[in-house]
Amino acid sequence: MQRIGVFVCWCGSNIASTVDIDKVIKEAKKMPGVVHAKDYQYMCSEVGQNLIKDAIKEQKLDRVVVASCSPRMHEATFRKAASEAGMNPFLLEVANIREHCSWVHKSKEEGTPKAIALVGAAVAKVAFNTGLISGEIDVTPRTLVIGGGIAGLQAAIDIADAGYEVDIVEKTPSIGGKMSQIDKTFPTLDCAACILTPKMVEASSHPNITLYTYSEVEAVSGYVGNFEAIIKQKARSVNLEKCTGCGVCTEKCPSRKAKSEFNEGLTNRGAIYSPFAQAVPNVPVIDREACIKFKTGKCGICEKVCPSGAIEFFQEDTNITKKYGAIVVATGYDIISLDKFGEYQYGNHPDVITSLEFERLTNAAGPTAGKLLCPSDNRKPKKVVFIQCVGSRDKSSRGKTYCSKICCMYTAKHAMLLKDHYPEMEAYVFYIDVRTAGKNFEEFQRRAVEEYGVQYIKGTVGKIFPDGEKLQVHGVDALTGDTIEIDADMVVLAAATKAQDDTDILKRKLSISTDTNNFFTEAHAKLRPVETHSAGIYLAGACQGPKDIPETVAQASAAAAKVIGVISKTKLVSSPCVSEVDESICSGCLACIKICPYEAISSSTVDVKENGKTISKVVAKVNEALCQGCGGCTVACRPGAIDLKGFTNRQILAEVDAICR
Amino acid sequence: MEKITEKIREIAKLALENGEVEKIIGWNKGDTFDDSYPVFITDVDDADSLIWDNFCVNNLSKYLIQQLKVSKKIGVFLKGCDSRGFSQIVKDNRIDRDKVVIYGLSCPGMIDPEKVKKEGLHKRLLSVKRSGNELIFIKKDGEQKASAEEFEYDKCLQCRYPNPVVYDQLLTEPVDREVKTLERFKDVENLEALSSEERSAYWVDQFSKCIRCNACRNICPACSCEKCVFDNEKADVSGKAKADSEEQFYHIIRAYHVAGRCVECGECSRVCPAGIPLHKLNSKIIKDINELYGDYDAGVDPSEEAPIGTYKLDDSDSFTEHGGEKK
Amino acid sequence: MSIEAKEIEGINKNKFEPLIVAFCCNWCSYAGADLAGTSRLSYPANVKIIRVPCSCRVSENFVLRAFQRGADAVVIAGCHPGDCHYTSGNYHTRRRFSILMNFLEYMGIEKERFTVDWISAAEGHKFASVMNNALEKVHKLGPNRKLRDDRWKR
Amino acid sequence: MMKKILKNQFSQLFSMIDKSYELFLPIEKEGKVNFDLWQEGDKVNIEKLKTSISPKSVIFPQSETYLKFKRDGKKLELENVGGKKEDYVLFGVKHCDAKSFQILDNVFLEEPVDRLYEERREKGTIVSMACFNPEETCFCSSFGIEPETASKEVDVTTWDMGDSILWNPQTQKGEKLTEKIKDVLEDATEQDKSELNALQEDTKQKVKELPLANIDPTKITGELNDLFDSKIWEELSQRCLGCGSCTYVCPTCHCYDISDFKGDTSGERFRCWDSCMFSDFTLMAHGNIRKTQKERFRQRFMHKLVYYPNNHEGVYACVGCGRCVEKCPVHLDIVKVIKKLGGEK
Repeated sequence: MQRIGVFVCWCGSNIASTVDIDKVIKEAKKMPGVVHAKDYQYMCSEVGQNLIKDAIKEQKLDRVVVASCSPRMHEATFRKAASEAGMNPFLLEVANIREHCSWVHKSKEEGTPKAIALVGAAVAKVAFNTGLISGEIDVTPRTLVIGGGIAGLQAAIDIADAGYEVDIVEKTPSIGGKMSQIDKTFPTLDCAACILTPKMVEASSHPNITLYTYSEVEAVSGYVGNFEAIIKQKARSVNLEKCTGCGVCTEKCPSRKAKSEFNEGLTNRGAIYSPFAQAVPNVPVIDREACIKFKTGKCGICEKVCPSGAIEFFQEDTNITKKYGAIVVATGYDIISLDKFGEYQYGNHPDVITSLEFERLTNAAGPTAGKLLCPSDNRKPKKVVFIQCVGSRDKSSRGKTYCSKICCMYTAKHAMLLKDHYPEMEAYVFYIDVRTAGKNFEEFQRRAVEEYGVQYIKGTVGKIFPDGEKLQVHGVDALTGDTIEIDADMVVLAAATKAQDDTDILKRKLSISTDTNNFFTEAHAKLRPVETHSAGIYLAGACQGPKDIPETVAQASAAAAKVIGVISKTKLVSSPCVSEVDESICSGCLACIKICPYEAISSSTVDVKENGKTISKVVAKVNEALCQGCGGCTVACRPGAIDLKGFTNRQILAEVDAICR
Repeated sequence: MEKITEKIREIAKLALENGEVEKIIGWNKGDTFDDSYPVFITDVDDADSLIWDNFCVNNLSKYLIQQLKVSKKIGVFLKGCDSRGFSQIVKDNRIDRDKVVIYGLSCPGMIDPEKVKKEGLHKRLLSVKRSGNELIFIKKDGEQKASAEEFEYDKCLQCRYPNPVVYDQLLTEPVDREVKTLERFKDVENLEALSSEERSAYWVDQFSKCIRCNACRNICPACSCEKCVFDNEKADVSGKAKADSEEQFYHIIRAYHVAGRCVECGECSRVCPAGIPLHKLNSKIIKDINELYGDYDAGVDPSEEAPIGTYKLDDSDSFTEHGGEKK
Repeated sequence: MSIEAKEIEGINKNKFEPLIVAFCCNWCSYAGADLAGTSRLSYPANVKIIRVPCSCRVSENFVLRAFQRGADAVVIAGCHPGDCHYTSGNYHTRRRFSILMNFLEYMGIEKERFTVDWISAAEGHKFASVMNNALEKVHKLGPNRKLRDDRWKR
Repeated sequence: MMKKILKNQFSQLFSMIDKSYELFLPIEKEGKVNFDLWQEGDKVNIEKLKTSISPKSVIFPQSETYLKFKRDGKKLELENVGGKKEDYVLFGVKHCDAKSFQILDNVFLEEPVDRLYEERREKGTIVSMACFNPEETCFCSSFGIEPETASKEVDVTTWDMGDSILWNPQTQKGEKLTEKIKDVLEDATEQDKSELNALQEDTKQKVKELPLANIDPTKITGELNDLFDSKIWEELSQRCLGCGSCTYVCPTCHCYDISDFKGDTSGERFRCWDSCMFSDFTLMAHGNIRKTQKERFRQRFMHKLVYYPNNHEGVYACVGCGRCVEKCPVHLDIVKVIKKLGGEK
């Protein structure tokens, strides 16, 4: 028989006022296994804790129940006290008689019997508790950052500055991400390149940072502290070391059919190309789809003209396997395709463009060297119409229900820049609401209206009719109800942001979750905004939801801080409340494997004696470092071969029985 | 069926002779007309005792779990319903498909001895032959003909898979029989129509007949656990007492454990010595799964994801406003 | 049956003290219950909470056991779908107990005796109202005798 | 002196017995007939030859609580319960089942006497009913049972004559019961007796013609060890599912398990049927002494056909009722064992 001690806390009057403490003590003493019961005003206090410690020693208690506030409040406190008294901390249970009893019930008539029942349940449970020992996990002090945009760069630099190795994996040939395509940034209007390029250079030159551009994460296994990732380096066909980035090859390349991703397809690029002038690394890649050499075997001009013999057609994709202690996901966002928005004529008329294309058209390094010209005939537009919420806040299937968040501000920016460069131009903005929450944002947008005379129209555009070189924009002013017709030269669509299309694939590789809009889900919307549910994997930037640059950078640094918190430890302590398999009962049906969200269960073959013969049988095996202790597998297991330490079937059944007295 | 019997014997001999398999699992004939029982053959000479007749109702696939622990390769004869059981056992990872050679038998429907007895035809009955939809009862004192339909097991009249869904060799012409699928859930709907008091009364009566012999569990191809939770004292749910609550617990949990895995072979009801219509439990769960998560037939397509142990983000449920309605 | 009927008659409503066993997941619903406490929202003392790491830890065995031992209603509460601390646990809960709830109803246990709901850590009010509703329903139905083990004395 | 009761007076008969006894009758529910406590309005079926479960369940219930305990603080109170306090009549027992009672007596009434069983036997008045229509699965004759004659083991033996039954008390208990129901009794005539003789002759013939009539347990001879090591056990047991249907429908199986129902402050100790076919039968701290189904299977039949006869003047622990023949899910029954063990190929 156990020697259980029960300790009832008054919590001042918080508990004592609606629970008859003496009665609880009296009843507790009758409970099976209870040899000692005491009460005190504040169990969590030094004195209270000592009360428990002393009793454990003097009364030779082997199990303890503390009836007090929620275990979410002080379980840790009391378990620590217990272990200081030489008892395994997991032999202590807390009965929640404050939040779940005294605070929700008005009278002692109600509160006392319930408190007794809750104590009874805890006593019944603790009788089946066993001492548990936390495991220790080694930590690899290296971090994998997936995505080389501003979010990834910021996180990487912060971690690297703290003295830890970081690998950045970037899908495209250069780091920089969306921000590199942007011309100016709100609300200060400083040029994106001017603030981004230094960070790109810093990342590439930082002794602790390794760049894997034109690369993708192939597979990830392992768990916090001990991830193992396979990185696929796509064949660049150009030797990173030898190439000097002189750019002759890109000029001489005869193939000009491929659209420039960087310029949003407004211009073409060579088959061998470097995405943009400040690309890091400044080493071109060969787009094998477009390359004549690869398609026909002929050509090979680049190879001839390259002064440093860096062209290597023979290159193949290579896989690199490395260990990491933590992972930052910073894969950014994309914008939705507009082919379902026929009424705006995007794709039918070259002068209907997206905001990102507009960025390129106004960018000095862009196709028009910064001069705003209509793509159709390179004439200077007189009237430009901006349409916001194209697909944002749109309940229909073609759009997104959420607000893309950045459009209001960049549209204001676009309109303002336009009026700034070309005061004679007319700028109209159709909007549903203007949302300018953010430091200096409202002021910024007001300037666009008041100083620059940008005309904001609350309303929607019904249809756009191409009319010679003009675009007839038909809309409605929601305030006056008047229909509005504008003969625009250019229409700029603020297309909704969306999660990257390959989010699903990455999500499965990392076994983390996404929300209904396919953005990655944070562990807690308010209190754990940069963590995922998988320990050691963190989120930065727009891959978690639409964000502007300041927010992205902030979250990136936050993620970095979380990462440093992990990899700065030499060992991690893992919770001992994990599943364990009774191999003698396990049938090896492996139903548990399908349930486990952490891939913590695998199958293993063991030799068992059955009727004298030794036969090998398949059983489930739990990786205690991966298991997070949700217990889903225990229910999936029909014969009850898997049980969850700390919440075993017997413990819970004992609680049920005790409560049903 | 006599022809098939011949075929069965040849195949068994051949497979044993050329060492393709170590063992053959089939059926033998006993003394009484309905006594067709499972047999395990390793010796070529014994192959001639194998038979295929109207009473080969036993599903032989579950024996593979034990037998394959000692044998490397086994040949087995499977009917349509048996083959679904087989696939489920494979899906449950209890046996290795590659260690089994399946000889498929399309099933015209098995004959229910109880129905024969009800008609009093069992007296002095020697054997029952079948030609098409006609049964010939051969008795000590002459023959008697009758329509097969009247004597087939109810479960066979409901059968939707008379032909094996998996096999290495099919020994018969596939049979096609029109199936009254409309009536598939008739029993369930009748019960659903009752008030909860009536339903409760019905099941209390049924379960109180239970003698806890475990025949339903041990015959069930979905009950393939090495050690059942009710034999696992550590699980703390077993109780052998003849008490209503114990029987209810046993049958509810058993039905729930085979949820999404029951292959509708109806053996549980057939073997119950107390005559509890256990299939009505499984049918209900199958009906609900189909309605909530889309039609699913266990043991038909092994690649198909089982409805329990998986989920969809937009699953409907039974407890919220929109509950029950399919999305 | 008849005995059952008599017992129910015998109990006069205000004497009937229902017992409700509530399984709450540690991360959302149990915290929700804590919040209900901190916000001093009252719900009846008939509700007794058992803490589980995740609603997917609740086995059908626990539910039946509660009814066997005299619970008049059982509540399972977990994080809202999509918010599971363990990413997918409550999706399994949703399927498992959709099936079990219908099945128990088929066994003749009134649907009202078995509640599954999603209560976040921020929904103290919802927690209280869910529990109050559960109790209200049970009061309408009277004590549960189905699945009850006569040998168990409450 | 042989009496007779007209069937149209059965209801009076039953309510008459019911006045001074508990009355157990073969009652039909959902097409299954089983012995149960009779209540007005129950559908009594005395034609049915084999009840699904044998009447053993009346004298040896499947589950019986015999000890109750209550804990108050650290005090423990114990109370003996179970057994049988009321007189009862068990009506319509076929001769095979009647014989099975004797076989159980040999086990439970020998020292140490089983209190619970003894009480039930003492309180019970057994009324048998001869059978004139043996079924294809019957082989009681193999154990010297004559289904048509007067069963020796019972208090009253009766015969179903169609619209009446003949009633013949054989013991004091029987006379006592007969006294209580004399109002519905009349004396059997000579004609009744000759009709009875005719039926009996006819039945003898039927029994000879039964498919299993030639089953002969006495062919099981030879050294106990040889029988124990016989290869038939391996061969037969392979297809045994390890369920308990045979043992639970069997009128002579009598193994039971003892366990506690643990309440919180109160609980009870009960015994309930157990089956030597179950993997957890005789499970002990060190494991199970009969690890394989082969060993369990062998145990059951060695017990019925070898051990029991060795201990009880050659009486077999089988009465040839054939329930196992009907109920075994895989047709693995004692008949096949008797043949094989008896040396039949």
